Amino acid sequence: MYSDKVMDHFMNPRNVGEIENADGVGTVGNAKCGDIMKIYLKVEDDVIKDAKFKTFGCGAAVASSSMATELIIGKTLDDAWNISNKAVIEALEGLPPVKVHCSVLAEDAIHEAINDYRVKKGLEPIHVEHKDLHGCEEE
Amino acid sequence: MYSDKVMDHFMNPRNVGEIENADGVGTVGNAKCGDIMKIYLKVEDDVIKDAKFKTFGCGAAVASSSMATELIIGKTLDDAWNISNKAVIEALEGLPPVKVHCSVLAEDAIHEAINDYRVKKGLEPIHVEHKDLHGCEEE
Amino acid sequence: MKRLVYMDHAATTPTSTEVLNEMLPYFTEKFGNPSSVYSIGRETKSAIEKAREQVAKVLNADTNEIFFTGGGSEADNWALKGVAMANAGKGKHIITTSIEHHAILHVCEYLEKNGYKVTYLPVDKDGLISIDELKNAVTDETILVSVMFANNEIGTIQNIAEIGKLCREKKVYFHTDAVQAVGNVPIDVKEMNIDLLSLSAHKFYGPKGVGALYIRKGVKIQQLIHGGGQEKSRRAGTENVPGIIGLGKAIEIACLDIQGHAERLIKLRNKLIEGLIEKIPHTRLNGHFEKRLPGNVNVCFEFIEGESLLLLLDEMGICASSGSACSSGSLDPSHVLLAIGLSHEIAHGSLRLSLGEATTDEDIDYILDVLPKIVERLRNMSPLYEE
Amino acid sequence: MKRLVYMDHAATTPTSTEVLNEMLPYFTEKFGNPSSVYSIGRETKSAIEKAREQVAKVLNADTNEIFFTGGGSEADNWALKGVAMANAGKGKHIITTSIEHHAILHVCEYLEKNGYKVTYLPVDKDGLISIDELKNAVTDETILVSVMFANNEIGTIQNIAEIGKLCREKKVYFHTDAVQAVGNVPIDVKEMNIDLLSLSAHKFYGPKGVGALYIRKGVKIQQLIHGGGQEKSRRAGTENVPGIIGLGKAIEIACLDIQGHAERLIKLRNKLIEGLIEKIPHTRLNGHFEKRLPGNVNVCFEFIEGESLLLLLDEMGICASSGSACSSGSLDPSHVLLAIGLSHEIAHGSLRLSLGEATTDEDIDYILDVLPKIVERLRNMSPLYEE
Ligand SMILES: Cc1ncc(COP(=O)(O)O)c(C=O)c1O
Ligand SMILES: Cc1ncc(COP(=O)(O)O)c(C=O)c1O
Ligand code: FES
Ligand code: FES
Repeated sequence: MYSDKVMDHFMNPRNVGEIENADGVGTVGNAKCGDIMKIYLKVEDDVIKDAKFKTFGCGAAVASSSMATELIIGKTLDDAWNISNKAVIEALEGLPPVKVHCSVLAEDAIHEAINDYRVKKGLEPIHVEHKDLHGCEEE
Repeated sequence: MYSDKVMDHFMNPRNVGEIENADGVGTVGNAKCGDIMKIYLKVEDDVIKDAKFKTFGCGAAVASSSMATELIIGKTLDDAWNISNKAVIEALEGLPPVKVHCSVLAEDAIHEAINDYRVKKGLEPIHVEHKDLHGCEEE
Repeated sequence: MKRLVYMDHAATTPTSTEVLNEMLPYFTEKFGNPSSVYSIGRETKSAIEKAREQVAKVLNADTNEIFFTGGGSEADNWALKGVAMANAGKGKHIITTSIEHHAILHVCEYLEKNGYKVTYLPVDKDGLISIDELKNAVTDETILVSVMFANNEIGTIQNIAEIGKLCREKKVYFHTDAVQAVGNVPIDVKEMNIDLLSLSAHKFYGPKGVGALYIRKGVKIQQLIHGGGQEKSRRAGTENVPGIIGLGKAIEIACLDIQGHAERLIKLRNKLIEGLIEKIPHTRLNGHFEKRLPGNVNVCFEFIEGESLLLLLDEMGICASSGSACSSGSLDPSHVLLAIGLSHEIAHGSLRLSLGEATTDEDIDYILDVLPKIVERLRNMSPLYEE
Repeated sequence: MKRLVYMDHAATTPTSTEVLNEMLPYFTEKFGNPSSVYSIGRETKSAIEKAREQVAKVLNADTNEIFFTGGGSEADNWALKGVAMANAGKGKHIITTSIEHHAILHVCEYLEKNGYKVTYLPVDKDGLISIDELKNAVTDETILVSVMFANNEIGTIQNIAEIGKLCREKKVYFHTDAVQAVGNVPIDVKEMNIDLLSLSAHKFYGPKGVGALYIRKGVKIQQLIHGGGQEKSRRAGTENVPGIIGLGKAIEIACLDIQGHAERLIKLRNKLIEGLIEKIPHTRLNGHFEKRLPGNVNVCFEFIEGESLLLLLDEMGICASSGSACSSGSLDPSHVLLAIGLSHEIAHGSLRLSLGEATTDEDIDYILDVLPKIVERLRNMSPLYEE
């Protein structure tokens, strides 16, 4: 079902954990729906120096978090913002159709984390249209 | 499906054929329904000296004709009249339920042949209620 | 051992060793439920998808248009009831033929009891429907035309491409019961404008109890078996994994060289037909002479009855079938034989010999030797026959 | 080779070698169509009848009350739709439970769309329905009660005899989906007053794609699959001969020593349950502790999600299943877990380990060694878990 890349990132996830005193934290998803993703950022000079994640969710959600943190580390905030779920899927060498929403979760978590950083810095959060993940109502 | 006895009487039917100048002939069944049985009798002193048959029909019909002729040869007409399809079935060591009507055909053919004999002799035919074989309309 | 000449390939075929070998691992080792996440489940899942590709390829369909069922009858039931129920809003009229298999006819009767109107097209003496009659039968209420690809008794092959074209023009769905055709006649659902097609594995050297329904993308159809999410939530039930693998392999083999297979059988078939007609007086061939399944021989011998014939043939090791149905409690002989205009009397003396992979030239010689004697023997016993 | 510990016997079981060997001749040699007159057809016919006896014996039914189908789902569909349609004259109300398999629930939804009223009885925290609630639910319109014998997810076994008795008193038909129960719990349809019962071979070491419906004599039911005269004209389609033979043999073996089988599994099961609860904090057992399938373990581990758990278990060679269904596109976790009162969050962390013939004491030790580490690892990755 999953590509080798997905399985690799699921079995050996990169950047699991928390960052103490993170500069930005984004949490998306909902335990009720079976998925919560939390991304922590360490930012220096508008560049993401480090990122970590914690995820409650399926294999694809874990792999997407792992890959997403890999992709954004070292990137400017602007570049990181533009990393879409498509990029995550590509880097993972594909996801089954029913698993696409797991990668969307990763994109959303990055956006949340960056906006959290912006708000902490006194900047306006960038407006995002949340993609309707799967009709799972937030409580 | 058939007992060994039925198969024996089907494979090696006794008394197949016609009797020239038979004393009594009975024909029952209907080609449209897939079954016709014709029984020929040779009668002396109210005793059946010989019987032969011709049958167009299934294996059970052939075996029933064969067995029925066996059973009536040597019997008085009265005794032969009372040979029921049950007796034929018993002598054949059983027939499948859907094949019971084939033995009824044999009983009927005997009755027809005996009545034909009676009429030729100027006697009243014995009234018989024909069992409704299988709802197959006579033409 | 008694010689065995199996001449009833239209009733069922043995599962070929090659097919069985393909199936075997899926009973005991690769037994995982295809819906499962773990590897032995994923393995059976992809094996099923491979079988789906094998079927799709042969029919020129897309893989997501193939749905596995528990046999040909289920596929037929699903096609007719499913389309009828899902399209009742558009109309409640269905057109079929008078020579369909009971898996179609009895469903039509069921639908008639439930408010649908069914037109049963007649056939000519060769078993063919008339395209004009079909055209005239279509009304605004018509939602489905179901015409069998090839008849199981008399072997007649309909002009499917023409029927498909007409249905597409008239915008009514076209289903064909191709249970007898698959593996014997080339089929192209796109070119022939077929919307739904039923098939059954045991007719082409696959296992019994598994079939498939082709449903063209976009066709509105209800489920027949509700439940789990198998077959894209359109046919519930844990997949018959070995059966499906067997179906896939069998259809692949059957269609590798369909032309060569047909040519070989047609030669044997024609020898048999000609031999029988020559050797046995009062014999007639049923079905179309050319538009005919390669392995089908169906003849009537006057003055004798089918079951007796079958029993004597069985004694000689020849397995065959008959359209005489007195034995089954129903007294009418085959509806197909009556539909082509035979009288009851004659229809009772019908014999179907259906050839297949195993049939050899010697088998044909053997039958041509044995059968005339058997017919003669029964005729001598028949009150209808006068020499 | 990687160690393989198959703990998903509730999803499907391998076909046992003994069963497969019984089936094999019916693919290639004894392949005759059971409807045929000749000997190789009669031979398969009597083999089917023998299988029917094997099933009847185990259920304490009569042979003419057993009908073979293409699986458990078909049997469930047939029972519900067949009884609903045939008895609509009497009423259009059906009673079932909220924890049935989808092969029942989705049929009920279908029937609701077609004018029937369905009552879904709730269950208590252990998964049991209340007899009083059932009694109150029965109205003059009620024609059928369908309550599963044992639940496939949490293993809870209902008080079937009590339900049967009530239904008989109230004169409504009682159907039970016994797909999980057969081979694990003794069943007596007469004593338990069961009118209809579904079963499926692949759950008791028989082949996939074949099942049976027990229909008590006199029960009014319509056909689901129309067509040929097979199964006494009640279920059309060429019989899946090897499958039916396999079903018969498998049910015979499974019920030879059902007591011994159950005792062995219960011991292993309880060791596993106790070990997991002891070793893994925040673990709860789902389902009734005693009225439970011998091989069923169903637990929830808080803070983690099922699919991840299954993937890591698979990496360790352990095959299991989960009631978390996010992966399948539907986002609600198992309706059964919700029905026993679990919150969505907790239900997503459910794990079903189902033991069977092959399960050994070492397997249990292995799981008790491996599983705590896996749960720990996922919890460490979970944003919900605070040590
Ligand atoms: C309780 C229950 N009912 C019905 C079914 C359906 O059986 P099958 O998958 O054989 O159609 C299953 C198993 O899948 C089951 O566990
Ligand atoms: C033309 C035709 N349709 C349908 C069927 C039914 O297929 P099955 O017996 O596999 O259900 C058959 C064979 O029995 C057939 O010959
Ligand atoms: S004559 Fe009709 S079945 Fe025997
Ligand atoms: S988090 Fe829902 S399926 Fe991946």
